Parts: sequence; structure tokens; C-alpha cells
Amino acid sequence: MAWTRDQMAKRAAQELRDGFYVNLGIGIPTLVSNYIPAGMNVQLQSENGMLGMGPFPYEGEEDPDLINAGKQTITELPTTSYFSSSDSFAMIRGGHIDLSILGAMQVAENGDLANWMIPGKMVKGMGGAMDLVAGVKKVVVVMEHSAKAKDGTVEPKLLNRCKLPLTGAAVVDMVITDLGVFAIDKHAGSGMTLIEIADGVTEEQIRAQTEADFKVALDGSRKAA
Amino acid sequence: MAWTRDQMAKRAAQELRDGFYVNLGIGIPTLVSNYIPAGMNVQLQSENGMLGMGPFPYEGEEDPDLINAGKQTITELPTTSYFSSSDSFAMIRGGHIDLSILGAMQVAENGDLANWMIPGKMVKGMGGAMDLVAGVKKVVVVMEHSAKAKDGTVEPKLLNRCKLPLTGAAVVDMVITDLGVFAIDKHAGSGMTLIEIADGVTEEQIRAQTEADFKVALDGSRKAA
Amino acid sequence: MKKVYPDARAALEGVLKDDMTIMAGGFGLCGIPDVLIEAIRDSGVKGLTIISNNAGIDGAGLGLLLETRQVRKMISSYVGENKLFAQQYLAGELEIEFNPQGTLAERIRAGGAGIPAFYTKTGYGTLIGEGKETRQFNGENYIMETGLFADLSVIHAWKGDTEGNLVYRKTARNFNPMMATAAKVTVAQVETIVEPGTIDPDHIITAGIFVKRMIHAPGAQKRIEQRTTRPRLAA
Amino acid sequence: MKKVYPDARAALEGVLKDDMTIMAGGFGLCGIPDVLIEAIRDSGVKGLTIISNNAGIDGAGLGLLLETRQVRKMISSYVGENKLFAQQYLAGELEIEFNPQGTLAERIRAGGAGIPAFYTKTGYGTLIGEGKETRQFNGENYIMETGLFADLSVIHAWKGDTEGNLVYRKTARNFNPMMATAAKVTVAQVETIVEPGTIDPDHIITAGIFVKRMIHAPGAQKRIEQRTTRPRLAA
Repeated sequence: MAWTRDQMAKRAAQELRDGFYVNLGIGIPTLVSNYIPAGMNVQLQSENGMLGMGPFPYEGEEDPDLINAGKQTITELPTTSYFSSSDSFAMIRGGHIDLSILGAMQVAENGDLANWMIPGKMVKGMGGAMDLVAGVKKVVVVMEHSAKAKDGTVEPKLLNRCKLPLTGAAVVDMVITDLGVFAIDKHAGSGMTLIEIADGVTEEQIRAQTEADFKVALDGSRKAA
Repeated sequence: MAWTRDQMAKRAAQELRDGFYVNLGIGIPTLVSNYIPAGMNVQLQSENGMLGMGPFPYEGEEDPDLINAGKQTITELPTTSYFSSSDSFAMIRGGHIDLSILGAMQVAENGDLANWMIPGKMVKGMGGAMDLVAGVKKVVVVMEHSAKAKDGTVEPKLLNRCKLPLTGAAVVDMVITDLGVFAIDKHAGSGMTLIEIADGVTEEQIRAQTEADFKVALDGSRKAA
Repeated sequence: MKKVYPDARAALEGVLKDDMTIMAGGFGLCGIPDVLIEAIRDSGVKGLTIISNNAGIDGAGLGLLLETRQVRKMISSYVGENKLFAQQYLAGELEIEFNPQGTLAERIRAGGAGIPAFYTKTGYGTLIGEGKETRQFNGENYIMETGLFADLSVIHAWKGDTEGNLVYRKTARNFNPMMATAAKVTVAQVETIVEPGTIDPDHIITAGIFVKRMIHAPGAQKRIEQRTTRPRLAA
Repeated sequence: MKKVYPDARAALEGVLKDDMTIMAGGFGLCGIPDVLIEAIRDSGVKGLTIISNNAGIDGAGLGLLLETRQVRKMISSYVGENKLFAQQYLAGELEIEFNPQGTLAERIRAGGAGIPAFYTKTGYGTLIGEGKETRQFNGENYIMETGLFADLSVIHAWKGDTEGNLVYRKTARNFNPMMATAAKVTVAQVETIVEPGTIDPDHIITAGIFVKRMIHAPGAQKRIEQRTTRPRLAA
């Protein structure tokens, strides 16, 4: 059985470490905050100028001056600090954020990432995504393993090379899909390795939905990063 | 009669305008703050991270956390703000300070300034001087017109070209000495013009102590800048 | 030197002209200088290049200047929330230059700090890097980005004194402090104006030197773009 | 993640090694991490490259590390107040790299912000520009300067919470905030340590993310370099 969105988020949460400063993208990555282990100190950064992001406010307590990068109302915590956008991205660009978890449209076996534009469609802009993938120490992508085209055929999202314009070149360290987990050695350029398979899913099923070449190492030797 | 140090400072104060943000160097320039016209709002910047510098404290009220760029104890004003050294020099480098008044060892007719090192002598460092002359909108030098060598001969300080290593190339707009005032068109490179002479001093006396070539325009047409 | 003006129209008088470049603070609708934007709309000034992280939404923020077709070009990182924007862009009436958000923030900071250009990894190997100089430092690839400086910045602050010293509130700070430093004239709308000496000088984010004009704008019309809440636990 | 250490020796354990690069905050003797500097002296670590605006004075601040000849090189803007410095320099025992103060501040900020190089007018046409790349932007001349990043930064703050969020007092802020961002490990000595939530998050200057370790240092030994006063007017 493929993983649910929550199971994918839970798996992504295994990449958290005590004391980490983390930036979470919109969508499944946001769910990761529900799976921070009890007793583990993880501070969430919001690139619009906040460290120590709290949960959504109770109804009636929304503050127009307090939003996250998705423009949603949020709350502050005792650990919170605020800063300007230039200070926020100095923090990101300078490599001070330990982990970024974000969604993607396509990932290539060398770690290239595409998640900001589809040629021919209206382009909304990359926001902070290019800065995050270029600056954060470890980049984890969480996404559906493949897309379904209108005619019902499977369109792989893990590719030899991205077909869409890149958000970043050789920036992804790990991809968590509904079918399994892949590690990417973006620095050495030695490609992608399947390191975990969702319960009930077979390697063959994964290969059928994957264009990217990948090695397999399910013994856990590649698990920690 | 040549101007005294206080008369030189008073003349320099004529370059102040209402609403100006000003950085004053050590020595005679510091005296300029005594001649800010009543009712004129001038804020003094101290490059170690303060805008709105107040006078020295009363004895017993010195605060080790409150010093100026000369490391002297000072006080704050109602208008005061504090900031980091990078923010302070962003302010300076970005051209936000209206006027810098500082001392010099040599000034050349093209606006070159030397005031930070004498080869062969122990070098203390340039501090913020290079940043100030490169960044501030208008740079006024206040100095003795010439130096006396040990053998009693007069050594001009207004030169064709500076002999000492430069603090900045083509940076000085005006030089106020004990003998008179010179305007320098540093942008057009059209050289130095004597625009005022101290009472009782003659143009000939000035020429005798000046190596730099200069035009003369005492009609006030070059006075305002 | 009187920095406080009676209203937005007065504070913008003499600084608006067609085809000028204006920076506008805010992230989404948070911390935007809405009162000043309205006054820019009412002035009728045209052909504007606007530097702002977003383009407002339909009927609010910079969306107002799109309705009246006063904008020729946007320099932004994300314009997703604005249908009018999409229409005008697809009709070729509006130009857009996308900048990565952090690159945009740093370009503005550089413009205000007298730094004409700097290098960043952001965007290397992407469309954003095309046509830009690339360079290696310590074996890593970077692209060169240039500083931005505008004719006018309009910003929003929470509290300010009459000297122009400003503080911001929570995430309404965002692009406002850098923009304050990166224009020939900066006009601030401030929710509460106080006498100098009222704000602790250690807390001031924008020093008065950067603020040429200011108006009092109580902030009663602040809007929320995405109202998200959590349920209260039953007692 | 416990950031608060019992004393300076404990806070520096495991991060000191010979020939490392250390940034030290402060301007003159104002806002210097004096307790941490003493602990560096006591550790006996040698061959240090120190990045600091000044070199302390004889017997105080970084002067302590000169006495014990632990410093191989200083990167500073002004070292005027230190006789020992002059002696060791003239004897060829100490290397000095002078940086204009604003260039030094910006190089540190760049190092912390992931910017490997930037352009500045400061120093163009002087000895400081020699051997550096020059370049014109809009007809003006600039030189390229590079970012600085250290193995360790030692800084001084006025108040901090146990999360590492810091605030500074008056001109004791100076180089401390940038240095906090520009080293593999930043250790802060803090005059008052409080619980998270005590400091208004709008007032925090250094976010906790930058501070790996901190100690309580009450600041009783703060020194004044130039005691200047004015007379009280007779009543």
C-alpha cells in the first residue's frame, strides 16, 4: 500500500534532529509539524521574517500582522523572533537553516529540482523557493511518486533530467514519495539510491513509475544523512 | 590674521543645513558641533553605530556602553537610534549622510585625500575614514594650511598630488584651512578654487604656502554647494 | 525639518511623476502601505515600475494600481493572488521581472547600502541565471546580481517618532526596512506617531535618516488574505 | 539542545584549536567578549587569526592574547591603542591586514549571509584597492571585496534568552550581531539570561539560530577607554 500524505509527512519528520531550524513548504511539508517527536526542540522558520512559528490561531485571534510565507494567519511562541526579509534570506542563503522540506513537480537523479513554472501556463513566480534550495543545508522533497496524465497514463516525476525549468541545479538530498524514499548524493554526483520502500509496495512497481536511474540499498546503510 | 581652530570650526559650520545628518571626525571637526545654529536640526552620526549623538556626560554619568567613534564617553538624545556596524556603514556607503567634516594630512587639487598613514611610521589603521570619504555626499576637510618641518621650512599640505598614501581618490569637496576656504570640483576634475580668505590674510601669503594650483573666485559665486 | 505631513496626498506631493520607479513594502497584504498606494492611484501617475514582493490581490494593495492600468512593469517574486495581473500580463500590457525572494530582498538592501552588485548561489543553473555573469568562489558557482534603487519608497510601520525613527510589528516588518533605505525619497505611513525619545533607541529598526516624510495611518483597514484557525479544545 | 554553559571554559571546550580563525566583537573596549577572551588566553591555543575591529589595549581585551603571543594575524581597521601590538608587529612576530571599518563590517555580514563577494567604492584608488579586482558600474569605480567566515565567533550581548535570542545595549552592539552570523560556532557572553518569551520578539537583534553556546557574564568589569565629561553648570 502506498503511503498516505500523513505517512509521507511522518517519514519526513524522521529527518528532524533536536535543535534543528527548519523551513517547511506549503502542502504535505506543512503536515510535518504535526509529527515533531515529543521533547524534540525544532524551530520553524517562515521566510517572510520569523523564527519560531506557532500553530494557527484560535478563531477570533487572527492577527493581520502575523502570517507565514503562505499568507496564512499563525501565532508566535516564547522562542519567536522577527526580522526583515533581507535578514531572513541572509539566514537562508548563509546556510544557517538545517533542513528544508518542500514539494516538487519534478526531481532529476542528479538532484535538480523543478517546482516553480510550467511553460505556457501563467507563471506566478518562485517566491523564496530558489533561495531555500540554494541555501539550506539539507533539502528534502516530499511529493507523489508520479502524476496521472489526462489520458490515464502514468507520468514519472523522478526523471533522468527535469523537463520543466529548474528551481535549482543539484540541490535535492532526499525524495520521499508515496512509494518510498530516495537519497541523492548531489555533491559527488553519484546519483539516486532507493533506500526505503513503503509497506506492500514492490521495487518493480517503483521502477514502472520512475524514469530516473537509481541504485537500491535497503539495508539502512544509506538511511542516515 | 589666520583663523583659530574655533574660527575654522565656525566656518565649517556654515556648510550645515537644516535636517542634515553629519559625521564629524576627531580634532577640529569635533568643535563644529559647538557652532550648530540655534533652531537648526542637525543629527550627528557616530560610525560605531549611533545616530543622534549627544554631548559628553556629566562626571559620574559615564556609560561604558555608550561611546563615540573616538572611544570617548558620550550621551544620547531623544532622537537617538542605535544600530550595528554593518548598518552604520550601509548608511555611510549608501550616501545617506549629508556631510562629513574631517581632518587631513594632505589634500591634492583633484580632491585626493591622505590622512591615514605615513610610510615608515607605525600604521594604526584607517578606521572608518575610507568608508566615509567614499560614501558621504559632501566631504569637507578642516586642517592647518601647512606644516612646519623640523628645520623650520614650510611644508605645504595642499598639493598637486598627495605624497602620502591616499585615503580616497577625488573625494574632497571643500578644504577649510586657517588661511581660507577652497572648493574642489571633484566630479568634473576642474581643480581647486580659492573662494574665501581669512581676514587680514593675503592671496600672496596663501600662494606662498600652497603647492596646489588654484583659481580664485572670491565673489561668492562658488561659495554655495 | 518637518517630516510629518497631514495626509497621504500632501506627503506624496512633488515626488510623483510618470514612468518613475516605486518600491512598495509588504508581504502579501501584511505590512503594505495601503493608504499611500491609494494616494498614488488617486494621483493618476502612469507608466510605473513597481518593486514589491507581491502584486496585491484584486481590489486591494497594489491591485488598485493594476485596475487603473498605472503599472507598466512589476519586479516581484510572486504574483499568484491577482487575476487582473494575469489578464494584463497575458494581454502584453504589463511586464514582469521575477526575482527570487531573497535575491530581491538583498538587491534592495544592496541598493540602499551603496553596493552595486554581489554574488549569490540562488538561481544558478536556472532561467534566473541566464544572461547573468557567473563565477566560481571556492569551487562553488554563483551569479552576479545588482543593487536596486528607486525614485520613491512607500512603506508601512507600526510606530514612529517625528524624527522618522520607525519600529515594525511582527511579520509586517518584511520588506519595509530595506526599502526605507533604497530610494531617493521614502514616505512612511505609521500607525502611531509619538514624540522623539518615546521609543527605546535600542529597539528602533529604521533610523530617522531614511525617512523623509511620514503620515499617520491608524491601520484600521488591515486585511487578512488567508484566514486560518485551529479548533478550540472542548473544555 | 542546552545552549547555556556553566562558564567560559566549558562553552569553548572542543571548539578551540591552534591556527584557527576567531572573530571577536566589540569597538574599542565597548561590547567586547572579555570573559571569553580570557578563557581563550587560558586555553593556550596558538597561531590565531583574529578578526576584530581593534586589537584591545595593553592589558585588556585582545591585548591579553598579544601578551601571551597567541595571535599570528589580526584583521582589523584600527589598532592604535596598543603598544604591545606595535612592538610585535615591528619585530615581525605579528601580521596585520587592515580593512576599512565599513568594508570589514560588510565582509563579515556577507560571510554570514552566503555572499562570497560584493563591490564597494571604499578604498578605490588607494593601497586597499591594490591587487583587488576593480570594476565600473554606472560610470563609477568599485573594488571587489570577499566575505569573511570564521571557525569561531565570540560576542558580547546585554540580554539573552536560553533559546539564544540576543539584544544589545547602546553602542555595545557594534560588530557583535554580524559576527554572530559568520562563524561555524558562535559563543555569546550575556549580561542577563532570561527565559524564552521574556524579550519582546520585535526587539530581538540576533535570532537564536546563530548562537550555539552562551554563558552568563554579568559585565561588572566593563572598562572605559576615554573618559570624557562636561562640567555641570553651577546651580
